[in-house]
Amino acid sequence: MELDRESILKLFKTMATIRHFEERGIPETGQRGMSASVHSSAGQEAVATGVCANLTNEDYIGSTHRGHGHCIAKGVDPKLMMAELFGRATGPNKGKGGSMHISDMSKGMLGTNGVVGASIPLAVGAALTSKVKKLGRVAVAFFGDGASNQGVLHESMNLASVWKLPVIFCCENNGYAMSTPSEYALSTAHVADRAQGYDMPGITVDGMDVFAVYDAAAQAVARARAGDGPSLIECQTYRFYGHTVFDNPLTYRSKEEEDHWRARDPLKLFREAVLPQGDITAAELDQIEADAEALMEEAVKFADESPLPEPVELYDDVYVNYPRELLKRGVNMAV
Amino acid sequence: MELDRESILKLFKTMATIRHFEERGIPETGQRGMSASVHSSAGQEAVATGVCANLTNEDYIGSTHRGHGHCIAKGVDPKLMMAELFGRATGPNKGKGGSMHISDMSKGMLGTNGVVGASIPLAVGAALTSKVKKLGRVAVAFFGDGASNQGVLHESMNLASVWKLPVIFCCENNGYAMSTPSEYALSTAHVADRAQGYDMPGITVDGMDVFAVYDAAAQAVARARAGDGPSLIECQTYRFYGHTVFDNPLTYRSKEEEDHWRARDPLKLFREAVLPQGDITAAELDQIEADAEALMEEAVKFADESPLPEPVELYDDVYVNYPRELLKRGVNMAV
Amino acid sequence: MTITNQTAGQLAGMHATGTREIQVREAINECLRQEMELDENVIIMGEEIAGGAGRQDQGVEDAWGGPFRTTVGLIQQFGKERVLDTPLSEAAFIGAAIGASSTGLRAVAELMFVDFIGVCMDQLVNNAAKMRYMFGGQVKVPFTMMTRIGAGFGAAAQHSESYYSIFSHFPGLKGVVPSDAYTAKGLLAAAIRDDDPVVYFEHKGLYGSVGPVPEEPYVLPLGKARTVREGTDITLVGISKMTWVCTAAAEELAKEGISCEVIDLLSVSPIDYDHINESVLKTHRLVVVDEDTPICSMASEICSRVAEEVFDYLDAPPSRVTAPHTPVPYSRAMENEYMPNESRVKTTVRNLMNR
Amino acid sequence: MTITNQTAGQLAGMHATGTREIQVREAINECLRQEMELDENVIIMGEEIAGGAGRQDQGVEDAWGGPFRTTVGLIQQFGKERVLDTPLSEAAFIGAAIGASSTGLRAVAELMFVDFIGVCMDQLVNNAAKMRYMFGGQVKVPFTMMTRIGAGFGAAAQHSESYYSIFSHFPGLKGVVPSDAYTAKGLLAAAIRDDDPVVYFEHKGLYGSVGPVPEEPYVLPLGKARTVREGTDITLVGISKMTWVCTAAAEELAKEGISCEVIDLLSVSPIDYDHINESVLKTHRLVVVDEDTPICSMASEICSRVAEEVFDYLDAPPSRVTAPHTPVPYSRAMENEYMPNESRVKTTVRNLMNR
Ligand SMILES: Cc1ncc(C[n+]2csc(CCOP(=O)(O)OP(=O)(O)O)c2C)c(N)n1
Ligand SMILES: Cc1ncc(C[n+]2csc(CCOP(=O)(O)OP(=O)(O)O)c2C)c(N)n1
Ligand SMILES: [Mg+2]
Ligand SMILES: [Mg+2]
Repeated sequence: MELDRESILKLFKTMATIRHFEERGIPETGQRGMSASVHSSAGQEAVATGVCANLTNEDYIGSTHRGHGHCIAKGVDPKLMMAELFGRATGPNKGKGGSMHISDMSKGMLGTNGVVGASIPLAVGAALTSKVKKLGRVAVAFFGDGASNQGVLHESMNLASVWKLPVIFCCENNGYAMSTPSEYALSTAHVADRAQGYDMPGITVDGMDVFAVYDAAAQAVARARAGDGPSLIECQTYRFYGHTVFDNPLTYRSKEEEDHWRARDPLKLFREAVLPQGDITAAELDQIEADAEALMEEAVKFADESPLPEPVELYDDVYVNYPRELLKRGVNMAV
Repeated sequence: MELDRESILKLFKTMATIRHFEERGIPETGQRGMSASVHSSAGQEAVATGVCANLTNEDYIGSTHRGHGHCIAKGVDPKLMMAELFGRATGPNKGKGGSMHISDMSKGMLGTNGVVGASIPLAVGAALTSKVKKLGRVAVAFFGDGASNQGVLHESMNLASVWKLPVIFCCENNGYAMSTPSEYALSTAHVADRAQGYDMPGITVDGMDVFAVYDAAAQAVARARAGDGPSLIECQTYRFYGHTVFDNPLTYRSKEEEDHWRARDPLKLFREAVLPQGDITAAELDQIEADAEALMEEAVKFADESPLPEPVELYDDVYVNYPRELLKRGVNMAV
Repeated sequence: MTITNQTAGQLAGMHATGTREIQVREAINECLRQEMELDENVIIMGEEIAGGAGRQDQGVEDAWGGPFRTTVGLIQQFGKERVLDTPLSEAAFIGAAIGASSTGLRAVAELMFVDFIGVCMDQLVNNAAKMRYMFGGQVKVPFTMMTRIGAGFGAAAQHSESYYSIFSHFPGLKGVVPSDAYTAKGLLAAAIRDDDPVVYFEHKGLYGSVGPVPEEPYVLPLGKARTVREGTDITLVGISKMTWVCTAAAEELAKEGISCEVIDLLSVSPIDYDHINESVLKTHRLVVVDEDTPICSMASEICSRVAEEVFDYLDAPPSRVTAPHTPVPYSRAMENEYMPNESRVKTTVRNLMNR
Repeated sequence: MTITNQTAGQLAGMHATGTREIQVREAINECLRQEMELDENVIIMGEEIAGGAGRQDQGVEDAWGGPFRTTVGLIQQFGKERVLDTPLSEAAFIGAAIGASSTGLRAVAELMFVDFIGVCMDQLVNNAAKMRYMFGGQVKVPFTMMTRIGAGFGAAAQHSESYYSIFSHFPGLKGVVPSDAYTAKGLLAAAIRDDDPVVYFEHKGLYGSVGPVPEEPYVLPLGKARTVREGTDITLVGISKMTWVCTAAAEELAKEGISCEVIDLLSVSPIDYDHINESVLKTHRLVVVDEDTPICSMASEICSRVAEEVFDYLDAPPSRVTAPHTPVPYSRAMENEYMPNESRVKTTVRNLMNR
């Protein structure tokens, strides 16, 4: 790791922004009655942050249902994201997508995705674009431990390997798929062990340590950019809250386990790693956190003040050019 | 391997029956205009034979589009199979299935299958039945090298491992999926290497050597019956003919390669392994082959003399009890 | 006539004794418990079916017991061999349930939301639906797939669909769409006991709906619709939750002097064409209210059959109130207009009456 | 009037110059070649797309060039980066083609037979069809999926289906069903150049069919049907190969004095309702001839729309000639009766004329 001071502070800023987005945005979304399918990535900030710090604006990522962190780390504006969660017309998806579909093509963000595993081949396809058009871009497919057991991952890893595509498969192993522990559902101790069956490097890293994630991703990205093909990175991490706001995680995991992981909070680990070196001060980090908090205040305000979409907009963007009339032909709509 | 003389002869008989079924049955089917989707397993006889020799009538197998050998090895009557290929009412599937769907539930034969990989979870399910009902049965899922890249295999191996099911995953790696070489499409040198990612034993064996296959399967079956869970066996084999009768394999593979494998014909290897031991004579084996040939004569005759299904039978067996009228309601059928 | 859950139950032939008011969620749970008690070949599997409760030995106290708590308590009663949490691998476990059902078990598998059918549809379409046919009748596949439909929760385009029509399209499958606690229990029992593969569609918006349900096990017939409100001017066919949109509209239209007959479809395969035709013979008008999108839909199917089979009796075009041909939007501002509602039904009925 | 391929071409507005008689198979191949020449962003992938020819360096001489030789020669001309053989992994490569199409390429992917859609449908339905919508219009997905339909070859229940209706059901997808060499080329070009995902359905029974095709590239409009035979008594709508079953029946019915108008649907999404309605306004009768099974089908959809939209002009029930609600049987003895044929169409038409 040869990160400069500014880059190091940026890592913290990204993590703090994600944390505050989740801590503030999710309850606020709930209060506005839109929390049906919103998943907090609090606890997992180091993964999105460490990986995306290796990417440029032109690189691509495919994300999951738990994707706010990926969005923020890839540069999507949290204010716009908040508007999207609130169902406002100013969201990047104009209120059509919500938490599980936030996307920003201008940032190479190919969407959070509500179907587990479904975004993986999209990232592979983006990597194919890069290869065919010789763009030098890489793509990252984020997915969970639960997603590791979806067939499409297996197919995608094989395909990416056969075609030597510049793609990084990044598993966020947070120990659970809903209430199902990865120890139960995964027939291998480490998802990374499966990499070998696809002739690609596989590594398991501490997903609470943003520097460890950064380093692993740096290697994989370098390999991809060099045209040497895909890699698999498994990040061991933890979600601090339930699967959504509707479940109580203590019905399926222990307080001790939660405490253990809370003690390894990535923001805390960051402070513990960085402050002793003397280069960066606690006050600086506190300020970054305060700024992140303030940004969320702004974001909530922006979202609340943004207009809702017009009901008739529901007919737009199904196809590129298409008359609204045909989409409602004969179904007796009111708008 | 501690096989007795009778069992050894039985292995040869099964292989010879498969070979002659393919050599005779496929052209005959073609002459009757029904060859659209018939796949010869000639060359691969040792796999079906060696594996199924470890199974009882109660055990289950799930098979592929190239499944005549599996059927015969599992005890399905070749005469009935021929009738099925000819589209006759006397086929085990009453002419409704044809080559790609031959099944015989009385023999635990859960069907050849036209969708690559699709029968794999069926075998897993049969193994589940055995486990839940404590029947002591095992199930074998046959699949090709092409099928190795289907997502459902990955999911099924993981599931079987998690549930410790008595199932054997048997890959017949014949080097090609249609014209696509496994070297191109598979990102691993040996399919068996992937076993490790599912916490199960994986072994690659010479699929032209029926004794090698038998031994590997014996171990896997013993493990399954003991309740220790699934195994993966990769058999390296070769199909002597094209994918179907419509392709010329020399457009995608070399004569030298074909010659190499022809020299390793499983029936020939059998003779070379067994005859020097003196216990079994060439004449005996010749007789077995002659009997198999004669059986096919009979089978063709039986099939030709069998009635075709009545057209109206097309309405039967969609559901368990269902009036034909409802299935053709309002669609203006002639029968 | 106002339709209460009570009268809906009566119309469907409610049992007299041992009947309590319970939620749809509870009715489903009770049915599963009873069917598992009655037949040891019944097993159930899916993601979160046991949930945390599968690990009581590890000190886990309570459990999800299904993402919507429909399977709560089953693992305690029937154990891990019959109540199986699965990895997130629908193609494998739904395929395995089909394989198990064709070899002696009666497996129930849950697909968490019908929106995800695309990851496992091959198993349903090419195995479950066709095995018996391709095998020439050698096998029965008494498999039940439970899944969820329905919009209205701000869950956007991948968690809100009502894809029953595509299942109805495939020969070999059956499908049911219960609309209240009574039908939820009776049709689930029917699905499980039936020897063919049946898809059971639960509407997310009905779980909390309370209605009278007999304690003892009972079976409602597959392939039968029911009339939940009688009328003479127009026939409204509702599917799942849309039945109650129809009855609510009917009630208000009654005040305007329009008498609507409301049919609760209950089964999307087989479809009870006769029941619908009979009503149209009386009313001469039809509106199908379907939460799904319109093209090649259940609404198309019913309208086309009525148009063909009772053509001479129709006084107005067979019509539909459905979602438009668009995915489900996230923002409530749009989603509220997307779903069929009372007001759209009323307007449509009025227009048809005034032609 | 006898319909030849020539007149069919003329009816569709045939180009005057540079026209030769070629097979559907060749028309497809020519179109792919031209579109790849015109736009370097067009790539094509699938199982056996190159086939053996992908390994010429290994001394392999000839090639499959697609299981039905529709992609022959492409790899020689465009190389391995644009003509990609894939592993047997439809979910991954179709998903990748969608991902590629949303990031600057115009990817064409082949699903060998439509029967296999269940292994990869999620990518089509939840990504290709919905991305633009869910993303609020931020992305275009100019993706083409080529696939095959059609029974009649003794290929049984998993290799003979004609599942276009389920694709039509999903908002966000488009779909075309060419019926001859001319439409095969023009609609494929349209599909590839269109900025939305389009499914292109090739009928296995049409590959060898010869017809006039202009040499230069041309584009037929998506969403438009064409009239291939004019008539006054009844409208027959044919889909893909069924169009020619309709014209053959029409020719014979003409001898009996029944004048059939035959419409070639060409597009299953969007559906050209106006074109059909206009014909029915003239003929007052409709039969849809659809090779697919009947429930929630293209036939249901068209019959229901006509019943609704031109209700007052109908003199007979809108009817269908389709496959029955069963899987495709293997034995020719049954398969021959399974598919719609001339004689069934004629009987149906006669019955409707004599009501
Ligand atoms: C194909 C599919 N099956 C099931 C679901 C329901 N579901 C949503 S999230 C989830 C668990 C995902 O677990 P994991 O991949 O570990 O991600 P995490 O939630 O832990 O971030 C499930 C089962 C889904 N969205 N898609
Ligand atoms: C899901 C699916 N995709 C494609 C096909 C078309 N297809 C039939 S057999 C075959 C090749 C299978 O290769 P392999 O698994 O190695 O079996 P083999 O033919 O060599 O026995 C293909 C691509 C299919 N039947 N099913
Ligand atoms: Mg997880
Ligand atoms: Mg092979």
